[in-house]
Amino acid sequence: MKRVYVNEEWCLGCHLCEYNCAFANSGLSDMVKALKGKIIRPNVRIEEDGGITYAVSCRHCDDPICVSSCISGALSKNDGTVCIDHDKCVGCLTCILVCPYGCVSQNEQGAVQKCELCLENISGYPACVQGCPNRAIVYEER
Amino acid sequence: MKKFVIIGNGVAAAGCIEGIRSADSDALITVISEEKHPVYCRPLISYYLEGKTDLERIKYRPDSFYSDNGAKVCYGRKAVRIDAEAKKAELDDGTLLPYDALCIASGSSPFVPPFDGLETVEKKFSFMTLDDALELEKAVSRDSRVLIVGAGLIGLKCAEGLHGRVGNITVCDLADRVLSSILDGECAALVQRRLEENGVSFMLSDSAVRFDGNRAEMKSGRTVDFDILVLAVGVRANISIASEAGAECVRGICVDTKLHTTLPGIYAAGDCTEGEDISCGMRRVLAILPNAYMQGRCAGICMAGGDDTFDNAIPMNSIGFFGLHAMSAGSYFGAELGGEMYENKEDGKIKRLFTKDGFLTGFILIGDIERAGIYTNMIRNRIPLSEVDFELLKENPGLSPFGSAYRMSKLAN
Amino acid sequence: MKLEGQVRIPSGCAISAVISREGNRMTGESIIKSMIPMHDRSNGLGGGFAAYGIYPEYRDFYAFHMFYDDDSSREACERVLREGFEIVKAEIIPVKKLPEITDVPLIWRYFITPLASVLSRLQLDENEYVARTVMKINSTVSGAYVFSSGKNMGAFKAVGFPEDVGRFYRLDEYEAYCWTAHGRYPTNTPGWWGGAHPFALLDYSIVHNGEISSYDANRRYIEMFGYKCTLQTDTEVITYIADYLIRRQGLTPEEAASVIAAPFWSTIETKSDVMKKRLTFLRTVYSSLLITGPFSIVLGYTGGLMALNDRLKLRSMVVADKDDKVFIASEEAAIRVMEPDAGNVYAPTGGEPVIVNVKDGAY
Amino acid sequence: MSISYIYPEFEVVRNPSRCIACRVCERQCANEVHSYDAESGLMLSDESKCVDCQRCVSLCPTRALKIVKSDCRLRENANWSDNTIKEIYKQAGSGGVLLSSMGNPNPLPVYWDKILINASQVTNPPIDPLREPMETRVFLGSKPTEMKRTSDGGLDCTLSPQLELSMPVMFSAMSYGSISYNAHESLARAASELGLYYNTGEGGLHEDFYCYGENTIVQVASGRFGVHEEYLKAGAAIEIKMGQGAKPGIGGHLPGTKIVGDVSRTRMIPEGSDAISPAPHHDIYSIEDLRQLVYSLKEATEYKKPVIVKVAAVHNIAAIASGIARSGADIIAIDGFRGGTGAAPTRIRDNVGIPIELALAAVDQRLRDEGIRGNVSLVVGGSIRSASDVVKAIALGADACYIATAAVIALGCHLCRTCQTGKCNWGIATQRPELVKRLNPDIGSERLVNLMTAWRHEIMELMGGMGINSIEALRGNRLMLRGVNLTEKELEILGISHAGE
Repeated sequence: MKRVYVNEEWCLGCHLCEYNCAFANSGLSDMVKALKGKIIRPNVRIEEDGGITYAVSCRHCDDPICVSSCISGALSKNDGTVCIDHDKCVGCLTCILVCPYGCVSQNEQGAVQKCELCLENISGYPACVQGCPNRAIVYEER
Repeated sequence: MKKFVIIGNGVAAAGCIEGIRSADSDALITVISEEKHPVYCRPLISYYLEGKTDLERIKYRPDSFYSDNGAKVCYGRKAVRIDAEAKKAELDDGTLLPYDALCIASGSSPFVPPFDGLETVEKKFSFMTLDDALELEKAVSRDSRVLIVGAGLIGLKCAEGLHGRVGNITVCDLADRVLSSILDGECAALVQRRLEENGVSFMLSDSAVRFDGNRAEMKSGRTVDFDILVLAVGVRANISIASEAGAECVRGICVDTKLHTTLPGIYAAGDCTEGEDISCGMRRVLAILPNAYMQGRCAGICMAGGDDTFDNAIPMNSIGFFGLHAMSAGSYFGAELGGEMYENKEDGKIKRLFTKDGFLTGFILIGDIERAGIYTNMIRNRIPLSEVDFELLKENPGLSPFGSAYRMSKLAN
Repeated sequence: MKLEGQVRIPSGCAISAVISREGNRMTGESIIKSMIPMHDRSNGLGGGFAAYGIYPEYRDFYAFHMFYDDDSSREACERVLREGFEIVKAEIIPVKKLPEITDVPLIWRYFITPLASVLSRLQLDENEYVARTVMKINSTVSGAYVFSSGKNMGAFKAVGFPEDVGRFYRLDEYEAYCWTAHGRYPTNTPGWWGGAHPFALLDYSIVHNGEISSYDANRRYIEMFGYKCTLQTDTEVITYIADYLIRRQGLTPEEAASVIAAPFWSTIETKSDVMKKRLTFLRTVYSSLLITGPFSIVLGYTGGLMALNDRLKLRSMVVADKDDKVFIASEEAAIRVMEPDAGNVYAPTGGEPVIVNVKDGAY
Repeated sequence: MSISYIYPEFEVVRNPSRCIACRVCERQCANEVHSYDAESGLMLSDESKCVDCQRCVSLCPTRALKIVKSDCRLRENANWSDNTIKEIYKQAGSGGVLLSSMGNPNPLPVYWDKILINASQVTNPPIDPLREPMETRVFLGSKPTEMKRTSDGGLDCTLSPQLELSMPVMFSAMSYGSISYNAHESLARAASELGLYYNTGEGGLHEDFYCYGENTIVQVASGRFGVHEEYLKAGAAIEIKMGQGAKPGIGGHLPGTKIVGDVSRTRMIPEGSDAISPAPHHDIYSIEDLRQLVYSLKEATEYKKPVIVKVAAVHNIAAIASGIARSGADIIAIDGFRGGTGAAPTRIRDNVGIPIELALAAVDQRLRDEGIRGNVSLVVGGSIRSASDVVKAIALGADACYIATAAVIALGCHLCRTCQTGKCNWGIATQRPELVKRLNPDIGSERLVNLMTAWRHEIMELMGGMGINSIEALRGNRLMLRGVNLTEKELEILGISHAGE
């Protein structure tokens, strides 16, 4: 199963993944229109540890505790991807309470958002991976 | 072909079905559902009232769930007796269901104290089931005065659900604060304030003692006039069928880490059980959803002969009122019990982290709940504080405090 | 208009050859006729033949065939020859006057042998000395051109269609155990006899159909070893390559073929270790003598011939035999004229040399 | 504060309607051109620090940035150009020798661009490389002039050591120190995957890269940095660097600031000490000394490695090459005056040496005239920019080409020509860890492999067009070239005819 992996050795801390993610999930076709003047809410975040930076996004766990914990059945794992049915999510945030990576967050509407590997959005391929200038985030079998 | 019977049709039952199917693809599964609805999650009923979900979206699983999993559901039926010797469950219509393994997922029921004059109240409701919510919905009107007895999770969520649909809402509770089981005073005050800002009235350290028609007499002597009474005092695990069959029960049905009861072939999962809370080491009824599902699934796997263990239950709650989120998990030990607390308060937000004996044992977050799961995970998985940079972690839940090896194992493998 | 040697002129061609494995002598009649069905492969601007075993009575002497513009160039050339050779016979090559063959130069034949004193002074073997003399005459004696210089063999060529050239030289009166023939389709009209084919040096003669794309790489390499490519033709450079590889480097014809039309590296990979090593060695050491571009050639030498196609077989060439005779031509029709009953007709694959040797003692 | 005589050379043009203030430009600029003003929420720039490396431009996700040449010019003067005047300002201010990087940027003739390649029509068919084999394999090394037979009459197939190349291109010398660890790893891995060679340059070989030894040429330069027995034995060939096209006649100087950590260890000199390569090798003052060094190195490596002698293209290059061809060297590498460098005095870089095209033509012809072309292989470098440059070089007579500038461009270099500052934003010519990591060798090696694969395809297309299906039939095949806009003399030196002839 392909997954998004992080090669922190190559992460430049440029934060482009965050912007590419926010853009890909904005539903808009122009990045400027999507992001200009906005506070972005990406599903991938750069964390820093000393001089080292790395991107963190949903691991799409084998046994995702967010799915087990979801009270509405909005979260499910399909073909290896933990997805959200935004119609069903009521915004109880139990998933945020349980995700060991801190990879689910609240969206502007009060429900949650998380990385869905861009499978359904304009990018169609993880935008963080596609836009990473140094292959610090990759989408591959390991 | 093995036969499995599941008593109950809640989230634990759904987990149980999925657990069985992950280990046994052709066993016969029978589900005894007292409620006439396919599985839904009870906490959603307040969101139903609020309009955030509806009868369609409230379904926990797709309509094809039972047929996809080859489970037969007996709707409106109740299991009345289990013959553990003969391995048979008897239904209220006399049907005898033989089983190879059985799972009791009977959940809990509202606990209603014996109020004087309660019988004189015309419109009184519990707030547990979807049917409760549907009836309540029918009963309320724009100018209804609602009295909710109980300022716990159920009572407050009911209040939020009814907000905007009724004239006024009063919540009373004997405790001195809201959500007394999970929040301390300061945190509770924040939540209470948010509710009050939205028009909910509180009568705390006070409660109804007697009812007379549409009037409640309070312990303090005050009276409250209401049109609708919601009783949300507490819940109790449904253990009778288990205890009558001879299973050991205390406040809930006693189960081990395989969700096995003390009777052969009989498992139990969900709100009706009690097991160890690893955040404090005590046996408790942990009537929360994540546990219900995970227990159900573990029970299902074990019933079908697979191997699974559920041994890291902790209490945890995520609850929000009018946009203010409160999260809590684990246990809080005061200094007198050797506990320590880290606190960070700012402008309508509170973060409290509780540690004891080198472990994070619990936390309360009000307002800023971002990445709370990183703390939860530390409690559930008993990650020693010595292995993390707790100073960093206190400020900023992230992966950095766990060090590079941990991070690499999670992100690069 | 620039002549051959001043400019490089590509051309298309017809070739034909016959050899008797038993060394039986054949007149030129049959080879002349073989060129007739391939008339359209030539355009009248060059035709020629090489014949082996035609001068048995002078077999120990180099037979120089010469074109002269006039008597003064002949005299200049003969002066050069006399400096280093004993001339045992000098004569005009007999020809038949034909309306189709015009602008005939002076055509002479000499049977000569190098003076032993000269050879020992220069410390050269006689072949090397003869080859150098040919280079010298062709590059320095104005109006003189040596177009054949081997022993007991001769090249005959002219501007014209090959069948006319054959009659012009009265080749039906010569008897050879091996004949090669060439008809030329050059892409301009230089009208110079020396530019016709075969090209010959010592007893090596080449008839060639094609235009090699490696020409300048080959030329610039071979010129390091004293050859002077005065004509700028493929045939000339191929002849020098053959002379260099076989006479001077001592390679066998097969080995020479592995240089000229070296197998692809991918083919070499499939060979046995010994072969692989050998072929890799030849390709590496003589890499500049690899010939690319389309060609089919017949290399004549004393006692045999080798026919070879380029590696991709970009030019037609068929082989057939009957009894002691082996036939090679651009088209099967040419073979059928020589021998209607020829069998085993096949087209050798690219780079596969066809080597036919006359049995020992029969030439 | 003194007057700044020099107005910034570039302008940072930021399109405010496109900038989303993501601050990538700020984070990626080691020169600190960009900054974020939290108060206004706007990005600011200080163009005086900009070197036009285009890193920010490349990474800006909304293409809100461009760097343009400032149009603030000094008064026009055909004799005293802007650049000339500014150089005087700089020197008047500093009193120092001007330093530059990469190759000579001046508009001197590029002969490659005045040479055109032939193609087959009618009389000879072009060959389709998609349908027919097309061979680009090359063996570099000395070739015997006499074939020998063994006692049983077979061929004696012994050859002096050869380098086998899958195509006639190699990555030329760039030292570890002048370029980064990751740049070296990229080159090493690409060479290994491609069946080609890269060159350590004069900074030694990092221990991590010994595993790529089969595809490594180890260099011995006048500073002898990092040279020891294992080093010599680790490579597939040894190159003696006598000179470099960008700076013929002078040595090298890698400042102590770049001699850190592994660089110091690999060079075997103390951290922080300047690495100075003298102008001459102090044991080579004439051609016979070179011969001694060639044979010393051969002795040290048991005659298993071909020895390359690299020289800069200078006026009497043909005679020099002839001398080297008789020195025991197996390969001569000639570096033309446009060759790149990590740092060179500007005056030297821009005024010394001759074009590689003329040097190659002269050397190849000279070696042939002397009948010793087979003694050595000829490798040329100094601004080989494309597959067609390679094809032209081979047709002029080279066995293979050396590329370095093209290789670093593939790695991301934007030719801003400020390598000497050590602040390469592309992670190539720097030793700063946070910059070095910008070049992921996975990407770097892949891009080099791509570049070479593309060139190989193009070389094959060009060869096929000429009706040539093996690279050796192109070597020295000058008939395949024609000149345009060249004088009789230039044509004569190049040994080619004018187009139309």
